Amino acid sequence: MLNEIAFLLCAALTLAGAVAAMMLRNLVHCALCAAGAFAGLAAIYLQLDAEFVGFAQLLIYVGAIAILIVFTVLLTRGAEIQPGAASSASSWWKGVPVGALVLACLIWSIMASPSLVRLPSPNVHAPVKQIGEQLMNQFVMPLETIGLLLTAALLGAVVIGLREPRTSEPNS
Amino acid sequence: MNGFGIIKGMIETARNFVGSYHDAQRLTTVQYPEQKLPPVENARTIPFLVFDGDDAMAGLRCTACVICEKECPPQCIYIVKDQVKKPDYVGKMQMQPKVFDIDISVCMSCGICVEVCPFDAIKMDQVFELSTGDRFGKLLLDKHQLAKPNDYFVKIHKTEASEIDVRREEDKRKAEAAAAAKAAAPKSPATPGAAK
Amino acid sequence: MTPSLNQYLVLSALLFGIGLAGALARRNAVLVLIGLELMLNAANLNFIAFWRFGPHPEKLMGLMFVLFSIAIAAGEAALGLALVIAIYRHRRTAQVDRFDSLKG
Amino acid sequence: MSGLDQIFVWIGHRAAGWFPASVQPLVSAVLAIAGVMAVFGTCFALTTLAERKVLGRMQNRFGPNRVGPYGLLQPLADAVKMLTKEDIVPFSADKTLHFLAPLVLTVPVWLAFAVLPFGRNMSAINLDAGILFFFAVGSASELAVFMAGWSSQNKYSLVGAMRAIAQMISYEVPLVLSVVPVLMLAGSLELNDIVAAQGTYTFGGLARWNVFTPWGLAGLILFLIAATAESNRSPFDLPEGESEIIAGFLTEYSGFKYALFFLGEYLGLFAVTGLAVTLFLGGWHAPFQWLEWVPSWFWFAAKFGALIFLFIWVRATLPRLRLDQLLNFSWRFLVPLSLINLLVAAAWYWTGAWKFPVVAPIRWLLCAALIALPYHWLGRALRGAMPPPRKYIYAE
Repeated sequence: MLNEIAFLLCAALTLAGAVAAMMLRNLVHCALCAAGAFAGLAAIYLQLDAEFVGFAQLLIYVGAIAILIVFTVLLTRGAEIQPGAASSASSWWKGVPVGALVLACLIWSIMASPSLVRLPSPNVHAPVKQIGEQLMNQFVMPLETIGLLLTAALLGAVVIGLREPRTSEPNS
Repeated sequence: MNGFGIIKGMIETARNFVGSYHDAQRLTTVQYPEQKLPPVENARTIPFLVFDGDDAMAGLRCTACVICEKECPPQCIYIVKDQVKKPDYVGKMQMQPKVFDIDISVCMSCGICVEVCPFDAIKMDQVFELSTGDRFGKLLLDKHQLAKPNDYFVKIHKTEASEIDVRREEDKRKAEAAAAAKAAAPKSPATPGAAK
Repeated sequence: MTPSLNQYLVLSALLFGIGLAGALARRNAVLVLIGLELMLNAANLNFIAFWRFGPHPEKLMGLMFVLFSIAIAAGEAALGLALVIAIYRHRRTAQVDRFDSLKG
Repeated sequence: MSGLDQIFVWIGHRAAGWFPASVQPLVSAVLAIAGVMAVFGTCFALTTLAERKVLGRMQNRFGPNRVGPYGLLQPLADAVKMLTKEDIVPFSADKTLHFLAPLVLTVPVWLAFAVLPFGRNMSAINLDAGILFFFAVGSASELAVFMAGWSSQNKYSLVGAMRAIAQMISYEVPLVLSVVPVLMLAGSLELNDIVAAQGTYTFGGLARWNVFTPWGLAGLILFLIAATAESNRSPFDLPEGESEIIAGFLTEYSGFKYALFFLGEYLGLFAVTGLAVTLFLGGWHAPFQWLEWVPSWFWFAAKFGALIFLFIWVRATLPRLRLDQLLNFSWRFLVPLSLINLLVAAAWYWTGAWKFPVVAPIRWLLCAALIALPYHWLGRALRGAMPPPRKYIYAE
């Protein structure tokens, strides 16, 4: 019962955050609501006994990605409500039906599948030590790849973000 | 070596920290309401009116010449002349102020009134605890509040006051001598001016 | 009673739907990225839920997937946002429907 | 020994014992929370006072000594002043975010205390991934600072918030990286395990704390520098540099909300200090074996107090950095050095297997050289990267 209530609270927080992040007009509000949604998801991970992933989610999504988004919003002057913002409401007809359609498909298949009504296996425990050992044995290849990927992403982001030196442009 | 400067700085602050507990030389702070530093002779805050003798209003040196009122840059002095004259220290009849007010919330302590006063009647004070709860009434000082005896002036500005006193003594003596000579010279009939 | 697998999956589907709708409907590039992140998170939630309710939770497969996916999401966000900023410098806008020509 | 040592644990058990068994976990959790909040709340009050007094003494002043004997009631006076002030919200401010920001800063910081072991058997919860939890809840403070700065609709607030975020992101990296060697050598993310790993004594009964190893010493210094920056303290107090941007992101805050920010910043400092004690200074262990009879929580408190004093001392000594110096210092000096420190920790681990006479000093010196040389070179490179000293034309 307590678990159920906790789940509903976290789910409500997540969904409310997600909806707000997609609907609000002020981009900073959107970014902060998205951070709220990410935090709600972290709580749900914790409830699912995935401590490590929950904390990692909090650390990376709330601590890093939300901040990055906020920074970008400020750097692109997105916080100001543009005059064209009203017209963006007119593009809801593109997004919402597609989203609703996909959602309906997913929900239908989830509900239709009888094998999914199952209870969790008892006493699941994911000790950090075991995660670490797995990362170093079975998943060492993906781990190295991720390391390489992140380094490449870091360098790429720096290169893209670098302001190119002002060269004299003849036609501008 | 990198970081060595930081360590040197930290040793310095640590020396202050320890030193301030056993070395009274380091703690130069004066615990104000209980302890006060003796004021320096040249310190000045607001003007006051000097008087001679015991009666403040009778001995006021001010002659209501309104030079200070005219010269005061922020115009904080307000003077009304009295009709009744009174003799000054050499016995000459002089005007006297009926009203002499200084708005010390406006006064900027420049001391120009002191510079221009030909009678050494207005001098700079050293009082500084002037705060009051009444912004409009209590900061407008009248001549009764401004009048302070010459002894006080001597106490706070010793050099200047003694110089002035010497000068005034001399003036007085000269005036007396002149009066005596005047009284002595024409032995004959009446000299109404000297009798007075 | 504890929540069942279905509930987690429905939550995840809702999140995915919201993210998809938002990413398609909103025109600001940053919001599109937030929508993408929400969809990614929905997938992560599925992984965790299936790991927790699956027959072999001690193998930590789902957890590993999510860990890697979070790492990739971080890289993706950094790169995506760097791109948004770079484009903003050229076009002075962050609206995706204005990024319609290849020529800078 | 164990009587006084475990007195708080015992009190907690007895108090929880009065309740029915079904709610006992809840009661003991509430008791732990109440204990932590009471102790660190008091600690906050005392630190604000101590900071002002110590700063005063270091500048040859008295510091506050008016309220109560020796100024001891000053925090009370401050609290009364803070709480009775008018709570001003700017007209154009984003009211919701302006209200939420102090809460978002303060609440997660309290959570961080949950995993710190304050004494033997004295941590509120034993989390498997304790360190990760600590850093995860700490990451919310950046968002809070941003919310405060942006919602105030004041350019000083916004500049302060941007500076704060740039600084926090830059220094979070060395902060976490300097912790990693400890985790590597202890083989656990759980703080109690890390304390236990430092619990043995070597020759002469000297404790085997991490700070007595080359990588531990370097790690502690790196950690403390990064922690100073993370908690926005001088000399890294650019976000609140009052001579430049008024009070940074705090400009538009007053009264209770300002007090909450103040509380949050100090609690953040306490949490990080507690973590430094736990990771590098042996947690609640005594420095010498013959001092083991002193209660464990006393040792924690003593080390904690010493580090807080160190922070105040540094604040009294060093002037504020410039923003480019700040970021260069992090990315060009602290981050590479903490990465090299990882290698040093690995070297320390592998040389632990060496077997020949007088191995201990050789091993120590080797590892110390491994970290000292990069320190020297990086420092010189950093100095080279800085603009040369300013030349004054007229003043000389």
